[in-house]
Amino acid sequence: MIPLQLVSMVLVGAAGLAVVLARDVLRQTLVNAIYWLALVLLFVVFQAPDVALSAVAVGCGAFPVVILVGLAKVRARERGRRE
Amino acid sequence: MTQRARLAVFGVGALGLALVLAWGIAGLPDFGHYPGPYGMLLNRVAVPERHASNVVAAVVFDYRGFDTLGEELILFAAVLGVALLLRSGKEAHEEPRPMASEAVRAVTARLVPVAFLFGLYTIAFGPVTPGGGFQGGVLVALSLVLVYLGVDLAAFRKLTPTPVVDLLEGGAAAAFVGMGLGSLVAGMAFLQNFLPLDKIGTLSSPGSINLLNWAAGIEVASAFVLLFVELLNYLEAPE
Amino acid sequence: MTVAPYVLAVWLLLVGLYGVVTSRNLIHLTICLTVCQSASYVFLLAVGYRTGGTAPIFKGIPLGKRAVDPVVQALTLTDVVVSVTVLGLLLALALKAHERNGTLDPQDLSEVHG
Amino acid sequence: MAPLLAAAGHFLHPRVDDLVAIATAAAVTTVCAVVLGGSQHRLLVHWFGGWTPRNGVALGISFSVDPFGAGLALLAAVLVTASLVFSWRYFDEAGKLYPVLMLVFLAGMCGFAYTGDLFNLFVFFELMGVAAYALTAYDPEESGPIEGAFNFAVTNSVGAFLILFGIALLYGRFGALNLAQLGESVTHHGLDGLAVVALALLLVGLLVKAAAVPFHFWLADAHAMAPAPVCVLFSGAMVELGLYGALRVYWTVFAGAAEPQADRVRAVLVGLGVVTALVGAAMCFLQRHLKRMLAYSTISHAGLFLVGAGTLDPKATAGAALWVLSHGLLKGSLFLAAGIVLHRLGDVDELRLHGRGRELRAARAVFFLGAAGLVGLPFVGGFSGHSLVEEGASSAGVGWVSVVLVLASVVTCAAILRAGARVFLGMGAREDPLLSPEPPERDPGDAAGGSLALMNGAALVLLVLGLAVSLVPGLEGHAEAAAGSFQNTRGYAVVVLRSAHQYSAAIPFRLELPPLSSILLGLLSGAGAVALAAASLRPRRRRVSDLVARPLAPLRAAHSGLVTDYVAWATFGTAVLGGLLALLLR
Repeated sequence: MIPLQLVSMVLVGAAGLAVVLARDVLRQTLVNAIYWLALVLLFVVFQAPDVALSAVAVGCGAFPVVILVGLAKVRARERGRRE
Repeated sequence: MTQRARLAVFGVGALGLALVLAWGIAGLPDFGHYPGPYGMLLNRVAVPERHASNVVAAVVFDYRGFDTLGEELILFAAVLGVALLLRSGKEAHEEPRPMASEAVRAVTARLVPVAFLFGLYTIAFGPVTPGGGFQGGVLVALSLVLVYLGVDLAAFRKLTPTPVVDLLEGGAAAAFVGMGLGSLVAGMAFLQNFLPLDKIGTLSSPGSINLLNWAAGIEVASAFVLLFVELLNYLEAPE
Repeated sequence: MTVAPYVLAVWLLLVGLYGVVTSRNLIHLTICLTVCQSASYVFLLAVGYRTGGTAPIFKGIPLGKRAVDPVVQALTLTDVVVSVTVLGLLLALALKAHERNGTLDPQDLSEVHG
Repeated sequence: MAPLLAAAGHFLHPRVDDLVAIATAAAVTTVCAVVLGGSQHRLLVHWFGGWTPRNGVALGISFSVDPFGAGLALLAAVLVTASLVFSWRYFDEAGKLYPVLMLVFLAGMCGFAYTGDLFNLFVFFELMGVAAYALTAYDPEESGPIEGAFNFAVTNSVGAFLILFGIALLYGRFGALNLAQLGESVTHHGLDGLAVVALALLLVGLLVKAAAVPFHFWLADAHAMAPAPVCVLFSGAMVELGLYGALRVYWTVFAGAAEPQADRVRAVLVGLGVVTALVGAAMCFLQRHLKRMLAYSTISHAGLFLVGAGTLDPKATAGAALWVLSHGLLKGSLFLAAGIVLHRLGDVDELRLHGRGRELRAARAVFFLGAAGLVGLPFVGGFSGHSLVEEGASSAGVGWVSVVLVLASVVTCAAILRAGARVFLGMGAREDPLLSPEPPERDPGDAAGGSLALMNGAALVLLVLGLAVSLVPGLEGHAEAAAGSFQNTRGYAVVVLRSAHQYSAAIPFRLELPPLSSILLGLLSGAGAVALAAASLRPRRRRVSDLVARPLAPLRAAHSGLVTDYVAWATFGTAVLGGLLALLLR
């Protein structure tokens, strides 16, 4: 095993825990994007560029967009209810 | 259950599950010593037989192309499901957004085509280099969402008229199935290659892999666009 | 160290499950579920890895060179698509639940029971 | 080759009309019937992309269709057709998505039943799942269906992850995904720790779909909240497919290696089935919400099927298959009857509906005759399956399970009879503190739409088909032959990987009467169910209902509707099942 693999594995493990422990969803979305970046690194050192590319598109593109849109709606609604 | 009871049940379960999994993992070969034979055989035969230098693409679109068909159907069902859930009957009417500054618009206008083309490029060269229908399709859809971020929903929707995207999505998935049935009717196996193979490493080399790759790319891109449109419509809809 | 990637996969699965079980917010729960699913990507890619192997893309590489397993990569691609679709559906469900009940906390929703 | 048409043929454009959808479902039914006919004498194998195996190594994905798989696909297609007929013009404008989702769901079920590849099985598991989650939340303006769908989706996804871990374990060791090839490798290497753990993970993942305790919580939530025509598929086909998948994987991959320890595998599976059957029956009896009551009855029956197939005896497995067939049709007709009640009377609560269903003659007939078929009165419905399971179980040395079989059937049947008597005949007390209170439910359909004649017709056709299962001469012989090939691990591998042509044996036509003891047992169960139903209709004193309710209170409390609880229980159950298998098969 090469050191880079070990480093990326530690990163993924730590970031995964951080995602779960981030209880505020907005913060969690950000941490989740970082987690996916770590996964991308891991996929690259596991010699899986195809998977890495799709992880970039999904983890750092589609997921944040979808979740942030959902959160925006929730916040807008809560603001509307308070008024 | 109280939070404590739930954690207790889960804690015992997680500990047990960890032990069980550890016992299973102990039977695996050491990391880095994948014993084959499936992948090794494909690495040997895929390039000469399928003329696709990206063996992963050959697996996704030919050897295990049927999985990909199932995957396209999953995506299709999910988009239908989201449309079903978020339909509200109310038309989105956007709060007038402060007009995006000239600078933002200019950046958007330059960025969108570049990202869009990069997505298409990723699809096109999938059978040769890393990438392919799925990755490129998501990138294409994301490039179009930039229009929403940079300008507004109306522009995004104008760029992606729902009937057209619907048709593209349905058409691409139907084309995938149709190619399978076509080869069946022609007396071959479902999804069997029916095109001549070309020199390895060129765009036209791997025969029907290209067609399926593009069908998947269009399907994925339009499915994601529909997903984003549904979500954004829901976001902008009045309560 | 030769089992480290497998241990990582188990770790991610359990951590994700822990997040799901303790979650008080449906969107948070959904994201934790994708952490669980990412454990399966790591596991699949790990079992197909070969020390010193290149990516299974024979462009500018002689055929027959030691390469990692292409099949697990294809499986992982499918798996990624599945996780996006499930996330999309769960998020839409969470949004509707919030619309109906004004809360995302699963403990405040108890329409179904017994 | 026909099998793929079924899986592929139902892709349709969203803007499809009801009629086109029904025609497509009917066409798929025909194809499935042809496939079933073709699979009678040999395993049908089709290699996608034309990638036939080389030296026993599979390159591509195969459909490997045997009579059980083909039969389940046919059952699913029949139920989808009936549901689509039932919901003709039932849903409002936006309902155009409904038939398409139903067809995609059918594609998933057919593919799941036909496939011969482990990862492909997972793909179809997810396809079924995604379509089913969306269908559960068909009425997203109510909060019940949304939560039901959410719980369903999360629990099933956890099951899917466990399946993936099992697949990865097997793949990392044996480098194969085809069931037949995995079977050869596992048999060759013997049942070591990795194989046992993989078996446990795959079983758990698939049993989540099959609603075995403690992975069953999602089912009642999803069934109670999904529209009635969708429940028909969940109860009649999807749950049974989960069970089929679990046993298909066991018999093709692990059975060869596990043969010396078959007793212990049997103990685990039968034990799980018994617990599931009893928990389902107890919860069933406590419900006043008609669909939720039927859902728990499905859990109980799924447990009974698991008992039958888990004995690993060919006769009992054949019995379970016949029972699945009649149960699928009968339970389908019962859910449709509940749908008719909801559509015409706007409620599904047993107590509030007291006596209001007198006019609904068809639904009334379905309720009483369906209950008779489910409990297994002699020569109707599940009778033949029930008696085969009993015979097989005693020859496998677990004859005591027939007590459980009778008990669970009696209790679930009594619950259905009790509800039927209250709703359609106006019998019994108007209050019963024993039953779980439920919020009212709204009909998801268009109140003005729908055709009562078609609804009644669909329900009655399913009822008649389901009752007739025990009367078809020679069906038992076919089922036993099918069970024999279902359990033939080596034969399956040889046909799939080396395209050998063994496998077929002419099925002798024989007509034998079931033993007198099963006839008596059937009559006894029927009488018991009527007696129990009558007893539960009488106004009771507080003390008596407390006596029943108190021991069941913890069980009831466990069904909390909280998805976080469900995942905790699923983790716990996985650890228990995995640990048990590990300890026993070590």
